Amino acid sequence: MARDIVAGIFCCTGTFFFILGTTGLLRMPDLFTRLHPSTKCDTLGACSVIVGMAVHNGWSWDLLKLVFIACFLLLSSATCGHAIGRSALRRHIPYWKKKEVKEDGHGA
Amino acid sequence: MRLFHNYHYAAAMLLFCLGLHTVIVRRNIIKKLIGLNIMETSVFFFYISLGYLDGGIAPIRVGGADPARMVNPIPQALILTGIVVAVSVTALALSMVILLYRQYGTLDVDRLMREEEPEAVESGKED
Amino acid sequence: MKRVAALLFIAALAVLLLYVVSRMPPMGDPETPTATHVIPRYLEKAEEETHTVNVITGVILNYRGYDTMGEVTVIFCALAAVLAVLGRERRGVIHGFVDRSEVPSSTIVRTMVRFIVPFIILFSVYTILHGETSPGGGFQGGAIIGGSMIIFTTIFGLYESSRRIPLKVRAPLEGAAVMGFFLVGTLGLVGGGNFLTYAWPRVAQDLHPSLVVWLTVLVEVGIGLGGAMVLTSILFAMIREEEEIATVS
Amino acid sequence: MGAWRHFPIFMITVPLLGAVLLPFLGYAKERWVPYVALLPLGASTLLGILLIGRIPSGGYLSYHMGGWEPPFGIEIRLDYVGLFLMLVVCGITFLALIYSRRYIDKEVSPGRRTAYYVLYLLMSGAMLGFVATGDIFNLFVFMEILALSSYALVAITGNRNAVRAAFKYILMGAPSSIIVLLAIGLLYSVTGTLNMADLARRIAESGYTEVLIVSYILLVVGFGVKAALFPLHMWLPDAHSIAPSPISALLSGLLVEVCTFALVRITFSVFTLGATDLVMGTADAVGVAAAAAVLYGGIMAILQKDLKMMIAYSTVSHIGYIFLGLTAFTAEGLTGAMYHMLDHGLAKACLFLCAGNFIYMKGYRRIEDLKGAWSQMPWTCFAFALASISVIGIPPTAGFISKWYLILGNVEGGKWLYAVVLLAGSILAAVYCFRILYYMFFQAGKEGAWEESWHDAPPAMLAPVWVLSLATLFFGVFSSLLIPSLLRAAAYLL
Repeated sequence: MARDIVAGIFCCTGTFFFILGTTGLLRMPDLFTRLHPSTKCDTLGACSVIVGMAVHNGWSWDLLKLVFIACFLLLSSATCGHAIGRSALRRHIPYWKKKEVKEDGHGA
Repeated sequence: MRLFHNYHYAAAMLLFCLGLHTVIVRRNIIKKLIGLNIMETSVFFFYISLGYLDGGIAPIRVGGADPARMVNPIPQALILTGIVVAVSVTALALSMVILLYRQYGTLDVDRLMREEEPEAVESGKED
Repeated sequence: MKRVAALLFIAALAVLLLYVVSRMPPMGDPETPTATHVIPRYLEKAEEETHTVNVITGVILNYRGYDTMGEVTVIFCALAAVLAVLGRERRGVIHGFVDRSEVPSSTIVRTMVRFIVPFIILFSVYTILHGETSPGGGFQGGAIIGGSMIIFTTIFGLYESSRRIPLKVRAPLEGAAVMGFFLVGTLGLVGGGNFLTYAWPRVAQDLHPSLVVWLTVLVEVGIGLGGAMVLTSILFAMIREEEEIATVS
Repeated sequence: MGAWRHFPIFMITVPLLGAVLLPFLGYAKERWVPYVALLPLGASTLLGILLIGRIPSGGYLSYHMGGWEPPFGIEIRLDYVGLFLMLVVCGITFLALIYSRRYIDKEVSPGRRTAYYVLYLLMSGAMLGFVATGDIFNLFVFMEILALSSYALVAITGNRNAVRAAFKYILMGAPSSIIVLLAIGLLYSVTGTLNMADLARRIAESGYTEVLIVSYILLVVGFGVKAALFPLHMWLPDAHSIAPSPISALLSGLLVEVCTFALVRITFSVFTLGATDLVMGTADAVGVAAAAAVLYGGIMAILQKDLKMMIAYSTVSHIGYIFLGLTAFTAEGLTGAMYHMLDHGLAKACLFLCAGNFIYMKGYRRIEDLKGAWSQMPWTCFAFALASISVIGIPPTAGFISKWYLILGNVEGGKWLYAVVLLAGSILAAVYCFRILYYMFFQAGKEGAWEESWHDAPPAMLAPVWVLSLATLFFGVFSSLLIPSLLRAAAYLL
């Protein structure tokens, strides 16, 4: 019972981060700021859900699979974010400035 | 109300209409292709939902699984074909987009189709 | 005006389709026509008739094998079509260099890709070979290999990846899937059955199950290899054009 | 239980296997590819001819793929009408392939020639499989091979107009495929089967009429795009006129017919027993569209300046003819539609190949440039005249027979208006065909446009053209060879 509650809390946290990440992706003004929430989505969100599932399952072979999934997820997500950010930086994709938005009159 | 019970199908149909709308209205050819893929995905979703069974299990006969509880395997087998077809059509369409962009320098479908329309006879004569 | 007309048309279509949905058999009900007509036989007899534990694989390769043969032909046709549109790379000509993009990818990315790609390929081999006992199969495995090639090519460039899978390896394997099907189909004929019969009627009974499983695996491997090579070739054809754009403009 | 039982499947798979093996030859000896590509099609034709007389009269040949009986496995179901169409497909693809070699060498760059032959064989095999299959999802699969190869073949020259026409074709064709897939899903959801014969049985006892209605309408729309029925024909003129001529001949002479035939099978052998009112209602709507197509296609063809464009619009008109025969719902109308598929296939293929001859020899595409063509290319001009006569429907040719039956069928079905429309379509056809013939034979060309001495296209390009045009004459004179059996088959379908 207690295990279910803990698993539920982890899963809810993960879902919360997913919602947050998606909102950020839609609402943030430029590439770099969008990159920030979307990578959080993968790392924090997905890993929390995986931890939740691990707690739910207890000790079994599935735990090993979950650990592997989490490892690959962390590695690939971080690398992806790094690659996108770096190439955007090198290509001189313009930063967002607060002033421009005020002139336009609307955000995103 | 059957419509709310069949909400999977309803969602698939709405997605289908959304995709068709994108294909018809958008002027960017890449976006048209995205609309095409949305249509395809909606149909795949529809098929897979057809195979759904309340409390069903995967149709893999391991450890004395009960055949009566297994979900319908046919839509899944069909959709594998559907996905392959969708991928093939998308690949061909994208390679044509590459060529079109190289030759016309635009992705706007209106400009693409309008350009040189009256001279089509003349320009055809050269080659 | 055109937009409004399109919107009205789509709205009418949506209403029509939703009306149809409301008239369709209830979802998930075990009494619907789909769940009662052909399926019970598949679910009950697939294991003894096709010797595959995964009923879906049994349906794909055995009951509806002809469909899958058509599907394999579709992939092959897609490759031929893409090459007809974009042209194929020539033998002995190197297209593109190590890294043509303005931003060479960083060490982190390179190391990570080097680390992860072998795992992906391992996973795809597992997916292909275990198609008849667990979820998976030739197409899925082939697509995974194709995906790993996309990752590898975006990071290391066309030169590196086409050195690893050169044209003379890819070209003969592209038709592997269709040829595998044709081979198995004709073997069925030789054994006295119809085209695409796996369980040959004339072969001794005790040899049967293992032979059928072997033929299934043969077809799966053919599909996997063929699919992977076709996807890789399509990718190369597209990327090559991309690089030509880069040099022209 | 002889070996001929397996002939239908080999008719389909041999061209497909040939397509897969052809690239190997392309690497080793590229010069041989055009000749070797003839082998699989020749084999298919031979197998098809050997099958004549094997099929029980009024019945069908059923081949169970993998030995699984029909509702469980896939069935190939071949009756005489199907075999007839398969033989037409084999014959025309074979002739157009003979024609291709010289023409393709001129128009397609060397790197793409092998791909051309591969796609050509895939397209022929797909058409054969499409006609023969008895499973509705298998129909979709073969339709996709057909569609993919035809998209690519339209674009194969790689020039900007060709790619644009092919892209237009994709933008119409791909959504129509998805619509067909959705319709098949709807059918499956209320019947639980994919086999056509089984579907007909299950539809008859199914209570879900609304779903069946909508799926039928979706199928008509989906196949209507592929068959270029009037309001959905926008892709056809561009694609058919810009593609290389042998491909135009295939697209116009076969692909459109084959897609119409799929609709025939769906209407008459799937939806026969259930939801009849609605099928009739939809057929009325289709009839109106078809009548509009006959007139619109004819008028647009008169207005064209480009020869191939004119022939393409004439195709739009003739698709209307075929559909008017189907919607009459009488044995005569159906027979007329079937016979029109044959003679339209032969005549249109012939016209496009003739246009190809003009393009190959002189590079002329405009109708005005044909003035005085007789002085240099008499053989091509005569073949063109013969095929035009068949298109108009003047007595000794097959076109007359089919139009006769079409009009007879519509009159018998009480559709007088459509009979008048068919006659009007023939008059329009006479206008656009005789104009060209007048230019060719009775007008002097511009100075230096044509050589004075006879200098016609090479024999390898003339022979297919002449075989096709003589075939229209043959099937016109000896129509009694086919008409009785077609009438019987049509009565059986109804």
